[in-house]
Amino acid sequence: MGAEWFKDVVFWALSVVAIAGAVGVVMSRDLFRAALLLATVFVAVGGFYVLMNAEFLAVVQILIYVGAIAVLFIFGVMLTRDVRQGNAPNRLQIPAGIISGLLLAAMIFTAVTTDWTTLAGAGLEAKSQIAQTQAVGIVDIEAAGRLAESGLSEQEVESVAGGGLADLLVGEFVLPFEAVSLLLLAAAIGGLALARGRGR
Amino acid sequence: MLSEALVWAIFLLPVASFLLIGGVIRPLGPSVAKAAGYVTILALGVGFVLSLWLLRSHAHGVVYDFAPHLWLNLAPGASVQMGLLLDPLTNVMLVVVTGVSLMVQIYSMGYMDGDESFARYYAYMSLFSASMIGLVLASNIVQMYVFWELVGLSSYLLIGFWHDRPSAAAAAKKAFIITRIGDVGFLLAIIFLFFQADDFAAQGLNALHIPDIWTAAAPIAAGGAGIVAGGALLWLCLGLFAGAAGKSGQFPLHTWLPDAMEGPTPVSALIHAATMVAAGVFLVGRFFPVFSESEGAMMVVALIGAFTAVFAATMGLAANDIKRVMAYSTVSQLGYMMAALGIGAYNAALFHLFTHAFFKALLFLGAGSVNHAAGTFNMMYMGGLRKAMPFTYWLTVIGALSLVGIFPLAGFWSKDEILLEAWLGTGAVETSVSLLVFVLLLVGVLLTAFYSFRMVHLTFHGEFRGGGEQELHDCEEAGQPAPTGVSHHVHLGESPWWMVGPMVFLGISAVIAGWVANPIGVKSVFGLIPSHWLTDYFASGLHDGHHAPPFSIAMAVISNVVALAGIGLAVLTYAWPRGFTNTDPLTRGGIIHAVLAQRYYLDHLYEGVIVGRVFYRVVAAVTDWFDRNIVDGIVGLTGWISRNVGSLIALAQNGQVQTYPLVAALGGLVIIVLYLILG
Amino acid sequence: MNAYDLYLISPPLALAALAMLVIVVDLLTRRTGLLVGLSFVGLAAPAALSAWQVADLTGSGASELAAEGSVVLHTLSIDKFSLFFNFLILAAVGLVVLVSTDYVRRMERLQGEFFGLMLLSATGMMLLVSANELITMYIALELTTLPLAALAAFLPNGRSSEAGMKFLIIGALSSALMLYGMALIYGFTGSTRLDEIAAALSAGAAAGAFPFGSMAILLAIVLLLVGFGFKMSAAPFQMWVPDVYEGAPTPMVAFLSVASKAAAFALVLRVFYIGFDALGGDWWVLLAGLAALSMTVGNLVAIAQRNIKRMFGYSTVAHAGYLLVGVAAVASATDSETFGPSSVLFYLSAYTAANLTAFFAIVCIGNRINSDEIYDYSGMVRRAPFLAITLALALIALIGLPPTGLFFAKIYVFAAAINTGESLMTWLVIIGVVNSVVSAYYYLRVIKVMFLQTPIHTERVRASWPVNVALGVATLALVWLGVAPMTLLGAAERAVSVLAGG
Amino acid sequence: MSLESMLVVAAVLFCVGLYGALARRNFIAVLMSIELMFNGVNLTLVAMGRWLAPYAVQDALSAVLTGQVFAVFIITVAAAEIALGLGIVFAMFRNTESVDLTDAAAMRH
Amino acid sequence: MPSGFNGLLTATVFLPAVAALLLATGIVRDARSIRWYAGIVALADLVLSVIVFVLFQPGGDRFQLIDRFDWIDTGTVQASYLLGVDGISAPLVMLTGLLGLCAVFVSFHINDRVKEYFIWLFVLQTAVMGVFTSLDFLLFFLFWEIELVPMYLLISTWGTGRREYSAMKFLIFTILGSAFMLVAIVAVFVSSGVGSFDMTRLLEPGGALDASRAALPLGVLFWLFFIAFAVKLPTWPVHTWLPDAHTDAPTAGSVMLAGVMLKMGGYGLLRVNAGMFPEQLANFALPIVALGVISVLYGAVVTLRQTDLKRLIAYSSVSHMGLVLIGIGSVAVVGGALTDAGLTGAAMQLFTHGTITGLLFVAVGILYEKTHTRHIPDLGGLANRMPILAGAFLIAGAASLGLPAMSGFVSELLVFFGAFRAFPALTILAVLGIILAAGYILWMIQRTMFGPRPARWDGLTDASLVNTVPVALLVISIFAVGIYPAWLTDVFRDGLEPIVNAYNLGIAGSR
Repeated sequence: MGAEWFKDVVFWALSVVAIAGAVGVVMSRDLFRAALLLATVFVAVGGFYVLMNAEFLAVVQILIYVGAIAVLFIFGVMLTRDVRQGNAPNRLQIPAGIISGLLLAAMIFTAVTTDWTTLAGAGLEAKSQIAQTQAVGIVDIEAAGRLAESGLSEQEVESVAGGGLADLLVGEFVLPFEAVSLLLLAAAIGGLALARGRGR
Repeated sequence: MLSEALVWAIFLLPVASFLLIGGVIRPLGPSVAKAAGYVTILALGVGFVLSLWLLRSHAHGVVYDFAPHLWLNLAPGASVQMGLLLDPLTNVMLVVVTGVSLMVQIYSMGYMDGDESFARYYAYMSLFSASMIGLVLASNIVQMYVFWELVGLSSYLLIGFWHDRPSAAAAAKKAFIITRIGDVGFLLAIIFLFFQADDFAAQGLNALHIPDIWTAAAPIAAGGAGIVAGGALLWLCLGLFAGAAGKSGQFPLHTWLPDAMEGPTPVSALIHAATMVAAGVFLVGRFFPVFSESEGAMMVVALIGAFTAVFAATMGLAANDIKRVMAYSTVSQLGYMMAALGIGAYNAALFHLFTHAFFKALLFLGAGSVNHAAGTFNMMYMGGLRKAMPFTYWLTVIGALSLVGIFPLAGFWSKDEILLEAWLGTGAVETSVSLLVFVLLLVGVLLTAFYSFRMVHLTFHGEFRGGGEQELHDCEEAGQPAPTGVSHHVHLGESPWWMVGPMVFLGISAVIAGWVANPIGVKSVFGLIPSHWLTDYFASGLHDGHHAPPFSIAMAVISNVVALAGIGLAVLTYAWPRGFTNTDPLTRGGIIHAVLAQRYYLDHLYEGVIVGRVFYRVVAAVTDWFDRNIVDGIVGLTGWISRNVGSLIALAQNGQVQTYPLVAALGGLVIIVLYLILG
Repeated sequence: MNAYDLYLISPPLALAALAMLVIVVDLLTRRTGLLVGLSFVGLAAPAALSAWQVADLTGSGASELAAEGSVVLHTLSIDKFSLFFNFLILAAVGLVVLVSTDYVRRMERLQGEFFGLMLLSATGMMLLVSANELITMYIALELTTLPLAALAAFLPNGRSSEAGMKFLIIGALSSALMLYGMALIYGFTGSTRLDEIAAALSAGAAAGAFPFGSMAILLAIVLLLVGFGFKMSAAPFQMWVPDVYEGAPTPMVAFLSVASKAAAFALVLRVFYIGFDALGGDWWVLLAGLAALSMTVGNLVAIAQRNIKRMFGYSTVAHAGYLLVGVAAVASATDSETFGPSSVLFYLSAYTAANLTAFFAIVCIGNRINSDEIYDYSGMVRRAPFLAITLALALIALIGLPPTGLFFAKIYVFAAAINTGESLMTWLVIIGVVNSVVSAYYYLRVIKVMFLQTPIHTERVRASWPVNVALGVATLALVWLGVAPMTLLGAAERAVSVLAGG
Repeated sequence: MSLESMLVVAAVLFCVGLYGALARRNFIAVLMSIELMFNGVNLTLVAMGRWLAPYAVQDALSAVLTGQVFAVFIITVAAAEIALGLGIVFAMFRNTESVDLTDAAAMRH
Repeated sequence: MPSGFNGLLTATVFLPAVAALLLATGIVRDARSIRWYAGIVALADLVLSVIVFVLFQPGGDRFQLIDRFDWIDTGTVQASYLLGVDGISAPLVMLTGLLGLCAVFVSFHINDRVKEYFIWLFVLQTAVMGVFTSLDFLLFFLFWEIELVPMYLLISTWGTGRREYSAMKFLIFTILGSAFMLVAIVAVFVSSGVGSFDMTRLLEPGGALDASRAALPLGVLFWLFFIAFAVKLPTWPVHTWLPDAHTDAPTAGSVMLAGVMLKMGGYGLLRVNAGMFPEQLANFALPIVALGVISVLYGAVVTLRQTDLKRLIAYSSVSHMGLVLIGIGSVAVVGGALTDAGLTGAAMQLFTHGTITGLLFVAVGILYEKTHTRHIPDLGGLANRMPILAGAFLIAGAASLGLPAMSGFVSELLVFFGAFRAFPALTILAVLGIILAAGYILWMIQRTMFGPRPARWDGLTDASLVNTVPVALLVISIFAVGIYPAWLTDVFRDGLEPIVNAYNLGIAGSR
């Protein structure tokens, strides 16, 4: 992609868009507008994925979220003819705000103070040991350590990412992949049955 | 050697009679009810003969302690055994019990004739006789307690015999409960003995076997075991005495005895004059070897006895019910016996018990006879019965004279001996104490003489004042309920021979019973009765029997003078004013009379204040309130709280879907915070 | 994906296939009986396949099925533990299918969807109990929940849609919170597999000053617990339960109350025993607290209820509390660590029998009298003796009285708790038993109403034979577990050996 | 751009979504808010994977991608959830003529 | 560990249950046949229970007539079906059989749901007998809990007054108590080295739990058990369920409740608290005896205020069961070997109170059947119209206040004997209770049986023949014990001997 500063700028820009959009979604009195803002947030998140070299995911995000979910929402809003009645807040605003704020504080505190690298490293080391004992594969721990010290280049990470995702979905995660299809089926059946109503 | 089987027979015959009447005769109905009387009389007659035979063949100085039969094994050194203990005390008691009982049963054939519960009456009477005989024969203190309580039960049943009368039912209950208060002392004494079982076991003794208790109480120096001594001994004696005081109506547990006159008169004669009430004296006598080791106990017994003798006599002054007068007299005479025991005059006390049984039974039967004619017990409605019922009159006078202690009647001898012993002192208690007892008892003689002849005069002399009929009439006018025993049935005339016969027998006894003892110390009466026979016989039952003092003419004169003074006073008070109608001259005594008539307000204090007001209305009511509202209230409150806390929590369940995750998230945050704080 | 993988996942696969078959058949025919029969008989396939796997396991003596190169085993663990739950779920769904006969017949339409969704949900549960990887768990959990949410809203009335709405929103929110927790775990350990997570945690746990070694883990555990708490219906995450129970179709509630709960507890056991085992002595205190809260809240609030389904909603919260006592009992310092989890397994089985019995009776009665008010159950013993007696038996079981399985279950759970030797756990047990007493109050009230009050109507309440069969089987199970608990106790102990090994 | 900053942005999205889910009256708005939360989770997952990558090598490659895989699944499930959610919205609207959650409180206490 | 399968106890315990099952299947239908069927079954069970008592040989094995098979054995959980009797339980089994028969006979007038009534009565009997005979804690607890259901239903369905409230109160109290017991049983079970629910192992000499292997401190276990038994006994201040339950229960319910179910509490105290926790009992004897004394006096005082006959008897039961506690407290005796008097007295009190209070309730039941009132001020002067009933009242009353030749005396005496050695002052206080007992008993008899009779009772008839059967049975048993108590005390003593020995060994060991 570009230089680091460019990434930073894009990141901040996307952050502003995403957060502002999110706040708009939950604050807007107009449901229709909220739905559009939601789509904006989805797009911004997609942008984050791109920034993090997860292009495949970004594509999925745009396709499913913006293409399907947001549209579904807009349909829902229109069909229930409740648009103008609006998106009024309930009486729980203050407690909800406090709770969300506290949770946010806890999350940010966690995000900032946790030494993710060290711990993750330890985790990976342990994981590779398991892998060894299970004879699934052999991990060169020393090599991993070296790489960790030197840092992986962008391209390396990118190639790793691009090639593996699909393999994983039909490999290790084939079962959830299949299960998700059942889930979609169930949702479809259920949604249809409920939406269809009394008359057949 | 005596046959154990025959001794058992004395006890078992009335038991059999009870079972026969209760199990066969009574269920068969009223047509055969008479048989109940014959069965009882037969049983007691045989018993009486056997008792006399025992008395005849009982060698002096021998305590027959037949091998007991195990009933309940409790611990080493304490087992409850059913056995027979036959010593002179028992023997004489047997004669008294069976003899008086027999007379009373015969008398009852007439007195109870026509009562719808005739068979029940005899069943109870048999039960009583059996219990009383069992009591005097018991060789084990628990066995004794068993029969002690059964005597109480039969007394309860007999006092409340006419149970449809509320006063009878109440009197029965009162008698039972007040004697039970004393029984607790007895029970505690037994428990205390059991407590010592290990020490008894160490000496190879049984803590509940009466002769062993004697041994245990005697100091080692005197050849005893010395197990119970000092303060423990005192408490043991006081416990036993509490039981005795309850049964024998000693102050302050005397209040039940006058009320007990609600029972049929023969019952009063047998139980509440001659036998059961003497059980208290018997108990102290039975444990005399124990009591005599504790001077403190003896002093208590002596003083309470002497006080009761005077105290009860004063109440007898103001009573109008002839049976109540007798009852107070009984309490008073029992006080004499207790006092005698307390000062160590064991022989004299039991001698008095012996004579008292006869003349007091006689007096009661006389009262019953009077009632039979006059239809009332209230002396204020009697008068002039002398002509109508001469036998009854003369027999009553004999009884009264004997009671007062006029030479040469039975009562004189025994009472005189008590006074003499009190005057001389036996060394069992301080001389000052025995002198105090002497003075009190002498005062008692005066009072006894007065109320006895007040009774004789009010009943038999003067004009007839209308009897039961008049009393009912007066009560109706005054709007009061009629007292029990009052009936329209007034027929002035002598009672049937079923009743008079036993009275004659008792009258003879009341005359000669004193001589039987040969109290003056004549070498031998008709070559049959040795000098001081009875008292020595009693003494021979004790380890260190104390012989009766020689007869003292001076003392006889003093007591007779005092007695005659009392009689004279009575005659002066009641015979002088010719116009005596319905008002007792003594009422002029004002407040003193009121106090006496109200029995020193003790009944009121016990029942009205202590039991009724303090206990029932305060203690019991507060406890009951506490139970309902606090103890159960807490239970209810707990239930209420758990029900309503639930509703309170349910309020948060407001149906708003978003509240639910909100609460959940809050819960999560609380958990985090708790973890961070508590680590 | 090879043949062996297919064998491994054959039970849920068969179940899913059955679900689809039912839906297809529904398109072709209108006959309720056929649908019920098909759904019920079809369950024989997954049951047989599970039994085959059990036989396989028993034959090889291994604790779990394994094979070289199997991809499925990356996300699933087919062991005695999961198979135990397979049978439990199949039994529950089978009986619920049978008992739905009368109920579904009245719906006229959407019958195929009704059974199909239920079977799909059961499929999700089967996956859930064997999942050993976070993503699979999540998917299985959603597969369990979403069909149930649809079912909750199935009735054409406001209450039902409200129930569905609540179930869906709560489910989604709890999923979101749980997912954030999972994300933290993943970030922290670099893996989503339980064994790897456990290894990572044991390697890096001791590090920080925070509880569990790190704020991240603390937050993750709490968020996971919030998510699981919803599924287990443990307080304070329980509040949706009564509303959903009240509004949703009763057979679905019966299914929800036992199978979903069982699956959730299986999940919790697996996650905590295998994944967070290394965290040791900390997390059980949390569970103990939740247990106490659940028991107390559930029982106290249940007292005030007038609607029997709602009452059972709170009752289920209380029972979640008892179950959590067993889960928390893992802190055992002494010999057998299997005591805690195996007690949970046994409790779940007994609870399944009891609650199914109760709900089946309620389904029949409610279906007939069109009311779930306790008051309307007056004199039910005269109108429907069999139903009333079975319901009474179930209620007695729920109090924890003999001769029912829950009697042993409670003893077993409490034994596990006391066995830990922790004084806190003893207190928890005392809270538990006192709560049992409180629960007696409201359970008995129902019995009282049914047996002692005079009926409002005299009309008999009848049910069709499949319903009666289902009810009879459930009751029989209930009593059988009380009289001869041995077989199941043994199975439960064998099943949890997997966890101890993990 | 760093792991921490990315996590913070994700957390903000998540919590804003939570607030919306708790404080909005409209069913559809609540569903939207929940989607925001899912997006926050997804961002977190991907960010974790991205910055964990330096420690993932060779076959431990999956560690990096697991996050993304997870995100894919979450997106899919979210779609299913919305589909069903809208079904329920329609059912509810048909039954009560309202999609207001505050009004939908027939069952309580 | 006892083993074998004799079968007699199983038959005795389960005969009523089987009979109930048969009844439920409807082999007899009309009310009259059901009553006689019930009578025959109860009689058969009484015969069996008497055989149990007779076959029990004092001086033989501690536990006899063993019925055992393994029930649960999974390695970690072991429980067995284990029935057996020792000297403590054999008489109580007989008592249950006796009162079971009486309960059936006083129920002949029941016309409402006769079949169900007898079913529950039989289930109750099986449960109570099961409690007395089971030697496995799990089984014990099982029977203990099963008993609640029939009793609850009997009170709430066939009771009078606030029956539902009372039934619920009874239930909640008892369950609360047994909840504590459950904790204790479980704790004993998980204590290391125990591993099974077998009670006999804990009762063996030296088999008692020691502190080092108990899952909970022994004192805690002791009190947990104690609470359960104290509620059942009942002891002040957890007694308030009793007056309500007694008052509102049907006659048979009261008879069983007072006659045998309270005994379960006393039995538990003897079997578990005294048998398994000797040291703790000796340590905690003072508070226990104090509770006993409070129960005795408090119960008696409150009794005095009662105007409902059944309530009165109920409170007198509180008072009398206090004696059980006092007797058990005698184990704290110091300075000498423990004699078995106190414990024997406590056990005897269980038996005698069962028969006496059973008789009182039978009598009240007959009275109520005739007069439809239990309010004492409404009654009076019934002795002339109902001599049998009056006799029953008198005998039961006399026995209740501890008159000799009747059973109550023996147990009271033994209790006092035993307890005085350990707690003289408290015992004296308790002895005062017998005065109060005389007060309320005589007051009750006076006000109901004696005095003037209100005109409306003029037409009363005496107890019928059917009603006389239980009266006669109980009167005989009261006298049988009262006149020659050794036949019973010897059996009890045989059962208590190991306990006494344990205490004496413990005292010897600690010095």
